[in-house]
Amino acid sequence: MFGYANPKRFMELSGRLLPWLGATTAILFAAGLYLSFTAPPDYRQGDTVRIMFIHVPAAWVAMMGYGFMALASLIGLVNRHPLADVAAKQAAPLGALFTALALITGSLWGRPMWGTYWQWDGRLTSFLLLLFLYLGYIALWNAIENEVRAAKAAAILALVGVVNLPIIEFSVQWWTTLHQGESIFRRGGPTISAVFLWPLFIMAAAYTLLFFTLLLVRMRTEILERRMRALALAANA
Amino acid sequence: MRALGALLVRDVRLAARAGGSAVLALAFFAAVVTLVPFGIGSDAKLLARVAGGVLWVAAVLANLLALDRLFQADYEDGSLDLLALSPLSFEGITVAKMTAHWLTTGLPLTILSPVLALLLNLPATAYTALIVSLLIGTPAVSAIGSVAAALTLSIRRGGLLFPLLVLPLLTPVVIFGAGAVLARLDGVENGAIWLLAAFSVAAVLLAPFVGAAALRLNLSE
Amino acid sequence: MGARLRTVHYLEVADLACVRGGRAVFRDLSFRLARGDALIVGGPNGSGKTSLLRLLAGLLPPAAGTISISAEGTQIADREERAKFIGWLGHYDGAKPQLTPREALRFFARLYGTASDPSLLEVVGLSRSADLPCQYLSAGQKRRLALARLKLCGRPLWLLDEPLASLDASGKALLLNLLRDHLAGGGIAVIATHDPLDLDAARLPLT
Amino acid sequence: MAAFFVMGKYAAFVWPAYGISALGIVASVALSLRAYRRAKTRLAALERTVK
Repeated sequence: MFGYANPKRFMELSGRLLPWLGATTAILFAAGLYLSFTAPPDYRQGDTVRIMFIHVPAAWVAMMGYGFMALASLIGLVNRHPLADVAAKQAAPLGALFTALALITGSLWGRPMWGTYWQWDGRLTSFLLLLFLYLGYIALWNAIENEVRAAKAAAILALVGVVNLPIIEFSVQWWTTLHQGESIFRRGGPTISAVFLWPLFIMAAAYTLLFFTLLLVRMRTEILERRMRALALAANA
Repeated sequence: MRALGALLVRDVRLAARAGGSAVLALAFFAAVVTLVPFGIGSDAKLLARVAGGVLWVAAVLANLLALDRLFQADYEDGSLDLLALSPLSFEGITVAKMTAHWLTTGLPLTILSPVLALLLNLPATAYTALIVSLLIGTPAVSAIGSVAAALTLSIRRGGLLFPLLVLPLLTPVVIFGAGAVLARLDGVENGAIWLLAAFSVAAVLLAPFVGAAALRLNLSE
Repeated sequence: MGARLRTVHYLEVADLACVRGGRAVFRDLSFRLARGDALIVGGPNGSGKTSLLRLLAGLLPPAAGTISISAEGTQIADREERAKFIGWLGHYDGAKPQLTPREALRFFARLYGTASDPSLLEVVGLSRSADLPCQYLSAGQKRRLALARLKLCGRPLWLLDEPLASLDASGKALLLNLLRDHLAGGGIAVIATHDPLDLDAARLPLT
Repeated sequence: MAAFFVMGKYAAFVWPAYGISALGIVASVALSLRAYRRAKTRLAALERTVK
C-alpha cells in the first residue's frame, strides 16, 4: 500500500511503555504536590512562592516542547520519517497548553508584587511571543489540506522559529531595560533556597513526564486516524 | 542574473501599476498613522513620545499588506511553474520577489514616513533616526515576510494566517527600530541601530534559502 | 542559451510510479522518446495525465522509477537540471492580467535568455491586441500568447497539458503547425489530451 | 486547617494558580484519552466493514 507507512513497532512499543509512564507521572505529581504544600513559606514572598512550583515547570516544558518540536521537524525534513512529523504535530498543542499555563501562573505569581495581573516583564513577554509561535505553527498545519505539504511547511516554520527564539528573547530583555527598571524575575530572581529545590525539581519532572505521556497518547491517536483515512481512501478508490 | 533582473522589473512594474500593491500599502500606512491621534488624543507631548513606535508598527503592518500574496498570484495563474522551469533558481526567484517588494513597499514607506511624522509631532532631532531605522529595518520585513509568503502560498485564504506567522518573528525589528528612534529622542546611544542592522543583514542573507526550500516543498507535493 | 538546447537525443522513463493524496495514480510506466518523436497521453480525468507531465517536467518527484534526458552527450536525471530543457504549456497560461502581450513576451525572452521576437505576435494572431492588457484578452487569445511563449523559449522537450482547450479552429491549426515544426526540428513532445489530434505520434492511454 | 486555606493572605493567587493548572492538565489528559478511545473504536468498526 503506497499510503501511510504503518509504524507497527511504534504502536507496540508505546503501548507497553504508556502504563508505566502514566503511573510514574501520577506518583511524581502526588509527591510534588505534597512537598509543594508542606514547604515553609518564603521569608520574603510568603506563600506565593508555592506558585513557583507550578510556574517554573510549566515554563520549562513550554520551551522544551518547542525545542522538541523543532528537533522532530528537522528529523522529519531530513530523513522524511512520517513518525517525526506526527511527533512534531502533536507536540505543538501540548506546548501551547503549557505556555498558557506558564503565562497564567506567572501573572498570578507577580500580581502581589506588581499590583497588576500583567507586567511587561522580559520573561512573561517572551512566553507570550512563544505562545504566538505555537499558535502560528498549529494554524499553519491545519490550513494546508495536503498532509505531506503541511508537515514540511510547518517543519520549516518550526526551524525558523527555534532559530529566532534566542533573538526574540534577547530583544525583549533589551527592550525591558529600555523602558523600566529591573523586575522580580530578573533581579537574579528569587534566590531559591534548598528547601524549595526538591518540590521544584519533582514538579518539573512530573510536568516533563506528563508532556511525553500525553504526546505518546496523541501520536497513537493520530496514527489510528491516518490509518482510518488510508482505509477509507482505499475502500472507495 | 538577467533572468533575476527580468523578474524584478516585471514585479516592480506590476506592483506600481494601478491596483498594484505599492499604492495600497502607502495609503494604509497613512490611514493607520492618521487614526492614532483619534485614539490617544492630540496632546503634542504624548504624540511626540509615541510617534516613533506608532510609525514603526504602522510601517510593518503596511508592509504585510502586499506580502502575503507575493508568490500566491504567480502560484494560482501558472507563472510559478514557468519560473521554476526557467534558468532562475528558486533562490533567485525569492531574491527577486523580496527585492521587488522592498522597492515597491519598504522604500516608499520610508520616504513617506517623515511626512506622517509631522502629523505625530515627532521632534526634529529624531527624523534622521526614523528614516535610517526604517531604511535598515524594512528589508528584514520583506525578507521574513517573503519566507512566510512562500510557506503559505498554497493556502487559499492564507492572508488571515500570514500576520500570525510573521509578527512574532518581526518583534526584534520593531523593538530595535522604534528603540533607535526613542534613543535619539532621549539623546542616549544604546546601539539599537546596530542591532537592527545585524538582524536585517542576517534576515536578508538567510531568507532566500529558507524561501527557496518553502517554494520547493510547495511545488513538489 | 535557448538554441543550444536543441540537441536532446532522447527522453527515457523507466518503471515510473506516481502517488497523489496517498493513492497510486499509475505505476511501472516505461517509455523512451527520441528526437522528433511525439507521444499523446489519453485517459479519463484523474488518470494522472497532468501528474505525468509534471513528473516529466521535474516539477514533481516520482514515487518510484527514473526519468532521464540524454543531452549534449550527458545523462541528466536531476529534477531541477532537467527542468531547463522543458517547454511547458500548463492548464493555466501564466498571463499576468496587467501586462500586455508585448510586455509579457519581452519578459519571457529576458527570463529564458532568448532573443525577443516581436514577429511571434503576428504568427499567433495577436498583432491587433498586442498592447491590450491580458485581463481583456479572451481565453483563446491567452492560450495563443502561451503558444508564442512556448515557441519563444526554444526548449527541446515540449510538455503540453490539454493544449487544445479554448482554442478555435484556426488556433488548433496554429498549434499543429508549431508542433510539426518543433518535431521536424528535432524536438520531442508529450501531449496530454482527450480531443483527437491528427499528428503521427505514439499513444499512451492511462487507465 | 483554616490557616492552610488562607495561604498567608495570598489565597486569592495561590489557589487560582493551582486550580487553573489542574483544570488545564486534567482537561488535556481527559481529551487526549477520549480521542484515543474514539479513534480506536471507529477504526475497529471501519476495519470490520472493509473486510
